[in-house]
Amino acid sequence: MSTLTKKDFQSDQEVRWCPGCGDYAILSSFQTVLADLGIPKEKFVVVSGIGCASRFPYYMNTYGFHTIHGRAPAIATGVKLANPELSVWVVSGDGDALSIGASHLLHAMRRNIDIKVLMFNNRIYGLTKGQASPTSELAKRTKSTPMGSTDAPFNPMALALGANATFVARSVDVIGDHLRGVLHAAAAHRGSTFVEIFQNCNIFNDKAWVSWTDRAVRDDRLVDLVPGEPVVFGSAERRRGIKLDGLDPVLVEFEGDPPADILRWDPSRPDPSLSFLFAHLDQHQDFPLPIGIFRQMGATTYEDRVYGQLDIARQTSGPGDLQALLRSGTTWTVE
Amino acid sequence: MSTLTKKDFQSDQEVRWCPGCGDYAILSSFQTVLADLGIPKEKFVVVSGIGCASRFPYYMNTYGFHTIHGRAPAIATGVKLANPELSVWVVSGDGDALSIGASHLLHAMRRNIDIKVLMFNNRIYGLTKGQASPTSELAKRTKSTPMGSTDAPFNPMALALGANATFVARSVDVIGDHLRGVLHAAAAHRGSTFVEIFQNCNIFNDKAWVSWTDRAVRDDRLVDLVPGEPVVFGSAERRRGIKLDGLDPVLVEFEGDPPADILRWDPSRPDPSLSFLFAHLDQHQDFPLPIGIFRQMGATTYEDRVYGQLDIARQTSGPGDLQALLRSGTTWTVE
Amino acid sequence: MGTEDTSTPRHEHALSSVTIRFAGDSGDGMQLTGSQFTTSTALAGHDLATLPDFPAEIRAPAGTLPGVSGFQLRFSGDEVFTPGDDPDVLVAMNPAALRANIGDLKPGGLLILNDDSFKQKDLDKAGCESDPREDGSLSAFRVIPVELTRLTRAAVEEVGIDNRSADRCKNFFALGMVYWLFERSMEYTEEWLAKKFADRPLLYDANRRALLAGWAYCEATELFAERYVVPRAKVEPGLYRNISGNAAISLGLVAAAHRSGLRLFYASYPITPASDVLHEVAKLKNHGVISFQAEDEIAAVAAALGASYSGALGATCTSGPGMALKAETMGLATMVELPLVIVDVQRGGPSTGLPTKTEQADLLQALYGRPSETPTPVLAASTPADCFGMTLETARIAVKYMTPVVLLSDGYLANGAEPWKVPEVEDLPSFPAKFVDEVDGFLPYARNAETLARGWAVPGVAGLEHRVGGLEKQETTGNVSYAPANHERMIRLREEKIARIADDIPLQTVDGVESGELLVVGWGSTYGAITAAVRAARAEGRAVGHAHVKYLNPFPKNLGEVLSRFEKILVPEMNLGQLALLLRAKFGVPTESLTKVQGKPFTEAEVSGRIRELTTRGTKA
Amino acid sequence: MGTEDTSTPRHEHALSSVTIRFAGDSGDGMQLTGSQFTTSTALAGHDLATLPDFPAEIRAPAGTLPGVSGFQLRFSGDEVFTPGDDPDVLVAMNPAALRANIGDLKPGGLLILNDDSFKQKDLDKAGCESDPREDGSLSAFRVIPVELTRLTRAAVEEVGIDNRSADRCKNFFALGMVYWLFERSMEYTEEWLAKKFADRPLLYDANRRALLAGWAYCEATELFAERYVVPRAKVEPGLYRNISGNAAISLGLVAAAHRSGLRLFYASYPITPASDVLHEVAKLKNHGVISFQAEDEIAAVAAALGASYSGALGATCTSGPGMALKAETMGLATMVELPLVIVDVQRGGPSTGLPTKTEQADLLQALYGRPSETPTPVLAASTPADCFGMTLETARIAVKYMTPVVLLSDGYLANGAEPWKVPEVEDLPSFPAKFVDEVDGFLPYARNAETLARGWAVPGVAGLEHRVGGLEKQETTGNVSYAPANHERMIRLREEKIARIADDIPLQTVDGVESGELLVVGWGSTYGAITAAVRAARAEGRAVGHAHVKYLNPFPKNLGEVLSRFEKILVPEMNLGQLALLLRAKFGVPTESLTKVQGKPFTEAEVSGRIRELTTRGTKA
Ligand SMILES: Cc1ncc(C[n+]2csc(CCOP(=O)(O)OP(=O)(O)O)c2C)c(N)n1
Ligand SMILES: Cc1ncc(C[n+]2csc(CCOP(=O)(O)OP(=O)(O)O)c2C)c(N)n1
Ligand code: SF4
Ligand code: SF4
Ligand SMILES: [Mg+2]
Ligand SMILES: [Mg+2]
Repeated sequence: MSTLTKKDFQSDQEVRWCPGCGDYAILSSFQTVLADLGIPKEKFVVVSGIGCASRFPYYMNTYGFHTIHGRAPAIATGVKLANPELSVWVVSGDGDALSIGASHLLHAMRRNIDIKVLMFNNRIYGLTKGQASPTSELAKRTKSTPMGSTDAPFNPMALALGANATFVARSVDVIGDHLRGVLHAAAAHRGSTFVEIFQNCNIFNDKAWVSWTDRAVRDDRLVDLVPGEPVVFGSAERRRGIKLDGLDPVLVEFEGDPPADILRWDPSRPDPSLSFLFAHLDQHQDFPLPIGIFRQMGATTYEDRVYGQLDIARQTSGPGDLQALLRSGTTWTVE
Repeated sequence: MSTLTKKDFQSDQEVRWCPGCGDYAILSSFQTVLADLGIPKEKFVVVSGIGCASRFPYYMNTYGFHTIHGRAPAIATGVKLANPELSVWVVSGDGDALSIGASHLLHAMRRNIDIKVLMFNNRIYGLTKGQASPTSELAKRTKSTPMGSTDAPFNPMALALGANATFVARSVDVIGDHLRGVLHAAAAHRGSTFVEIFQNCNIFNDKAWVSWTDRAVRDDRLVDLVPGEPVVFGSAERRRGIKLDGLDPVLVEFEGDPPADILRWDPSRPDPSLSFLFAHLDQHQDFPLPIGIFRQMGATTYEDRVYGQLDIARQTSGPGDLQALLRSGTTWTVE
Repeated sequence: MGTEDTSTPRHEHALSSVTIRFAGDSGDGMQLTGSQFTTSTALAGHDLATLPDFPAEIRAPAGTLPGVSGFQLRFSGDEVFTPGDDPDVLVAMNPAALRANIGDLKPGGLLILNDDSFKQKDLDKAGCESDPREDGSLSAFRVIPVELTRLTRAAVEEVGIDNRSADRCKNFFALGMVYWLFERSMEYTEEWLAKKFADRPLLYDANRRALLAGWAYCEATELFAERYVVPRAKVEPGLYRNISGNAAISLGLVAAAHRSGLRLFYASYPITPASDVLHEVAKLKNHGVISFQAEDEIAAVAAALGASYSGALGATCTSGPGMALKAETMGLATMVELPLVIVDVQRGGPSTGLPTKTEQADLLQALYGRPSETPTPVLAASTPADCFGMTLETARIAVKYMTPVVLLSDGYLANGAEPWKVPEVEDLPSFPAKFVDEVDGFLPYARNAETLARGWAVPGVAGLEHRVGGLEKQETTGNVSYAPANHERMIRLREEKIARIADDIPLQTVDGVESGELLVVGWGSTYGAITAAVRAARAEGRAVGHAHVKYLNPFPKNLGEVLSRFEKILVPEMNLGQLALLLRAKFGVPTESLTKVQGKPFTEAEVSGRIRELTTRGTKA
Repeated sequence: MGTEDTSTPRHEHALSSVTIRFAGDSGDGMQLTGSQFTTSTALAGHDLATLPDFPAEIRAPAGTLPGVSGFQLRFSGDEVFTPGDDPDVLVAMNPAALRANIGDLKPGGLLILNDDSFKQKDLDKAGCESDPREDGSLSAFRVIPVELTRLTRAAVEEVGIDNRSADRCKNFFALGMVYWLFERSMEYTEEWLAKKFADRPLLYDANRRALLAGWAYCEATELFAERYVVPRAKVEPGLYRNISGNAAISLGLVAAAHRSGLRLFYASYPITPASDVLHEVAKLKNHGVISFQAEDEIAAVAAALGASYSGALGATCTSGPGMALKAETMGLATMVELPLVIVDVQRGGPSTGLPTKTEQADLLQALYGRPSETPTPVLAASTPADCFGMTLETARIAVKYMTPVVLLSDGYLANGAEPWKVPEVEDLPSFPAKFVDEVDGFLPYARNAETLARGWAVPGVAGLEHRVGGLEKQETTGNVSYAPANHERMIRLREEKIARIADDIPLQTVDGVESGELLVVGWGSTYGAITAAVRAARAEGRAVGHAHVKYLNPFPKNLGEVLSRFEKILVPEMNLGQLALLLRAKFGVPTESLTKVQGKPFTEAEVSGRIRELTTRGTKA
């Protein structure tokens, strides 16, 4: 199985996103990572909702289920529970995951079922040609908001943390190394996994992320949260780290090795508050936007609890005997 | 209008909760508070979903709309948007608000529409006679979970904060003074308002909260978050306060006036992280469960933004002229 | 025929059938009393049918009309088809219970009253203007006032519990009286009490004493002039138990899993009157059953479909409002062609309606409540026990034809119970699921030539990786296709697949005459009332038949022919005429509707009355 | 009659009607080209109908079949009912466009090709095995190959833009050619370019040059042997504009707000092909319109209902999958009796189906897709412009009868356009909403004796405080009631309220003969094809009538009588026979169905063919 390559994960269907769409890069990184995992191809199931992002399963040469708008986390829950051996991935858009599907997503997260939700966030409804999504900025003009959006957007990281997801991370379509790293970590996690991926929709919301992700600014405007590493960023000329003063983040410039008071990133705390704080980091003036692993906490999975009960039931009551079940309760015999 | 009394808010319908149900106390406190607000009775609308809690509107002599399961926040959004003069309250249960209705609740919160959601949390489905709810504890045995619940519960405060609700608070059915105080603050807030009220269902989940709320333990096991006040609790014999060491809460015992390093509660920070941290306070060993006002932050409301656009549109394009509208676009005349 | 022989004077011993109703406050334990009496009656060898009637409120104020809870039971030495129209015996624990139920008691019927509960405040709570015991309003009945409260307290005095606990035993005192009246053995109830109160010996003692005291009181006081003797039913030999519709569905689902070799994945969101299915299934984890309480009905059906995709038997159960929410996912199931069992336990609507009451008004929703052409088999159970077999049948069709299938039950079947001859497992239908295992030439939408079902290829098998989804599928390959001709072909293929199921279900049978003046066509829980009414009409020599349609889509192949053999067609339904609409549309036959939408089942008399209007009395057939 | 007179040789000038189709890659701007030609044609005084045909993908790979985008237009001096079956003229920008459309071009039809796009790689992308220009497959047509790319580049050379931008102008070159061919004025397009590219003068210049060059090229080269002259239509005098179905719905909603004196509260969740209604309404905030993009379809209809409760005109619009999600809330609206407008722009299903294609298969869902008895008026628009009036009518019924009302449109109407005589506001129906203002004796469920509508009491009025909800209501008081008889009464009252609307809608009219051999019964967007076919059949002397049913529930009072006047009934539908089912069920008449479920509208020929099979040719009536 270690012989799988990216190519093995490419289906025979022509990929039909707009030329230049960020989805291509994500697909490519995803295929690369899957080939690396040492998991047989037939164990993967990719479940999606509806949207441009959700066409994803058609292009993966794995088992795939393109379902209906917003319901992928619920369907994936059934897929996983019925066969916990499978590696179940959900691919969703910002509208699919956070608008019509918000409830299913958050319930999957709180249960800590091991499904890995990748949300491609282009801050727009792509497939329906350009309406505001729940991550569109306030005052954004779209087809449905010609005078600017009046809806304050969700913070996807904060939302997932509020639901107690045990793995929460963020990456970027065009930063391939980083994305593959995050996907690897997501694959390794056991439990509810939410990954937001900044994705460019060059047709309806072009350059939504460039002010953070463009090569020219990236080093200064993004900070990568790496478990066990100090929280540092900045171009080689101007290295900075982040420490905390109470709940207030403080920037520290440094040269050479990062000073000791810089926060060493620990996403594994049972209390998600530190992660939550970093989900709001960019609310603080001059602070970069974090990407990387916000939270990564071990906990019993939902499916383990569910199957654990099946085992106990079998141990205490014996394997289900249908005839005995039918005859259970008060019975009488007519001769 | 200042002459309204609690009695004015009592409808002629017989109240039909089980004798001893915590809903009675909440109804009574709510009626008292409404009479105090100086708002004419006819301006109140109480919208509810389905559940025991949701029978609430029938007992209020205001406008009332008992809707369908989980949809009250969405319906209330329409009620409020169509007439922002109204004081719109949503009464919901833990199942209604956080299970089937989670998405609508969270979207109302993120938009910052001024509807006030009161969620009566009895950690059970009351009306359907005793199934697990999304706030039921792990391993809880209910009708639907005879071997114990396998679902990790939501933390309602964390969830609301994750959605950026601008007013988030918690109170208890049987602590009338406190509840009325919180309801007053909720009424005064402009924007999305979420109040969790611990409520006892003496039939299907009796004493769910007593280990925190019982008179005998209350002082030691609850801490009231009061804006501008130090975070202190404990019986007269053993007064304690909470300070922060980084993100770790620390207990400080004291006599007399609280020492200066005890946290002075500020729920008004735009960054909700401090509130979020307190939403997880009881995860830390030996810490009390917070009630009171977790968050109270001023921000432009959704309805103000929506009506603001109507005004601007009218200013820039003139009041809508139907005949002109029908004739707009490219036209030609046939003679 | 289960009705009392009207020529026999009412005070005599021998009755062919008795209907008894227990009525009291929700706190009085009437459902328990009723179910105890039911089991004891079944154990005594009678056929029976029951009808519980809960208040809609969780706990309405004690002593008021909305708080009244009732349980009706009919038993007989003959076959029993309904829980009876009007009771012969009414036990009323308080004035509210009396007021709510007295209108139904048969003239000359026996009325047992708790004499201690007629204080002025009790009468006020019940909204009685005068004391019914004194105002002459009960003169048509044989009234037996019993100081239930005082006598029960006396009976349990020695146990040393407080009055409140003592008063909670008075239903067992009343039950003891009724056991005496019908010469029932109390053994079962004694055993039940022993088990129930195993760790609360005081309560066991008190309740048992109350029970025995009730019996002894009758024995000692000659309160009743006589006891009633109802002959044992002549039923097929075998092992029997009582079963409610909801319990039967739960067993049916687990049985379907055993008989198909699949894991049952049951996903549901609680809703009255379907919740008990979840409660029952959740207890059966040793059968490898996964029961998943979803966050809502959409997630429930979605998870069930996901589980079917993974190779389990996905099933969900709900009531009308929940059905509405499942529509979109059912459409997806139609498109991806995976098995899915959807049970709708219908209740009074529209909207929240009368949530604890029964109705049959979701038939058209089950058939047409989805966008576009989404052909879906629809089945309906006729009696509580029939829910078992029909659930199995629902699952069989779902698995064999790779399709969602709807089973309709209703609140009446859900909570009603009847004796059920426990089947032998080997006699149950067997439909082992076959997963695709042939990698060579695998095509996701290749079909079985006979059933038109596509193959079920389950994740985990190397070489069968494929994609399904809600976009139109290319025939055979299952790839996405927007081609117009392919769409038309697929639309017709899906339609044809469901239509062909008609070849695989029983022909429509007719009870009564095979042709003649009137065919009464029913479906679902009207079975009992129609059967009783049609048999009565036959006894009067009327040329009446009864076709009870258990397969609503597709209809049995011969249904059109059956309809054509009768001059008139009467369709009794607890809706405004939904099956009638379908019969006219599909068979072009005129129909008469008998509709009742009151949250209550038809009485036999209502059906009989209409049959009499539409037929002539002839010679006994 | 809009068809070309077939006795006239094809190369002649005078045509009564022309159908032209522009086809190219999605990136080629065919929709724009089509709509420019449409407006210029309308301005030239022709009647017309259009049919855009988008690819399902956002951007399929350039040059491939799935990427082909088309726009068809028919115009005539007579009334135009359909955008034409087979085009007389086809403009094909690349081999894929040619391949996808050539099958439809009429024999002898004119084919304009971009000769520069037939390189080997273009042929490969389109999957052509040989070059169609050379393999003889185009021999039946008059092929006009034009080096569009080269000529366009040359035309815009002076502007000094890069080749890529130059190539983007080639649709305007082609448009210029077509304008020459039909002697259209280019004035409108020139003005449009000026406006569109006001701040991009280079692009304005380039596109305008391409346009004029296309014209000049034809003028200079004698490429075409002749030009086509189609007479102006003899249409009613007045002010006209083109309007698509979705735009008409938007205007209808805003007009309804004006004519009822209510604020329009429009809540919606984007879905193809309904989203444009949201886009249009959102632009009209100066009319006091609130447009709310909800988190899903459930929230959309829920917010709309909440707004109606507050005294606004609550409206929502969606397509099939979204309709499914609105069912439960529509049931609540029925119970609380508040006005609610629900528009379903139907698309190809089931499930995600063919989301950009048209279909008419949600009729039964609209009628029955809710639990229990939930009678709901259902209306359907027949043409793009008709969407305006029918939207107004939907709102009128909703407000007057305090009920949810469904309006059915479809993808064909949504995107198709036709000239519309702009109405005078004072001629529009006026239905000022009346809120309850009388506090004395106010009862929330007291009814208007004639309409049976309850009063609309809106929050904010002192003394009218009251509660509504989804539980069954007591008659008049609106209090919660579980009483069986009350439930039955309310069920029948709600039914009767909707049934009475039949007294308040137009009688069914018949086009063609008033009685005779065949009645073609249609609904919705089949209007054009049926009208054209029936008129053709009348011209052949066949005794055919056409009843187009715009009110599907309740039906017009005389519909049964109309049906009875004909020997046969033919029901063409883009589904498997849903209206036919209703007609059989409600009127007991046999029906013939003509069904087509291909995501495409009927052609006139398909309907004509079936009419011919079912009728005899007689004397011209
Ligand atoms: C029930 C339902 N409602 C609406 C739609 C229409 N719809 C399809 S995709 C989509 C949103 C797409 O946005 P997003 O999830 O952000 O994905 P993207 O296309 O941007 O990748 C919508 C509204 C649908 N298919 N089904
Ligand atoms: C669509 C739908 N699904 C399910 C139900 C059944 N139902 C009614 S209330 C309820 C949950 C009640 O729990 P909660 O919201 O906690 O309120 P409580 O009764 O505890 O106050 C459920 C599942 C319903 N009425 N409608
Ligand atoms: S519309 Fe946007 S998101 Fe969709 S495929 Fe095109 S570029 Fe990508
Ligand atoms: S069931 Fe519980 S929540 Fe409901 S009314 Fe009774 S005590 Fe209150
Ligand atoms: Mg998106
Ligand atoms: Mg609850």
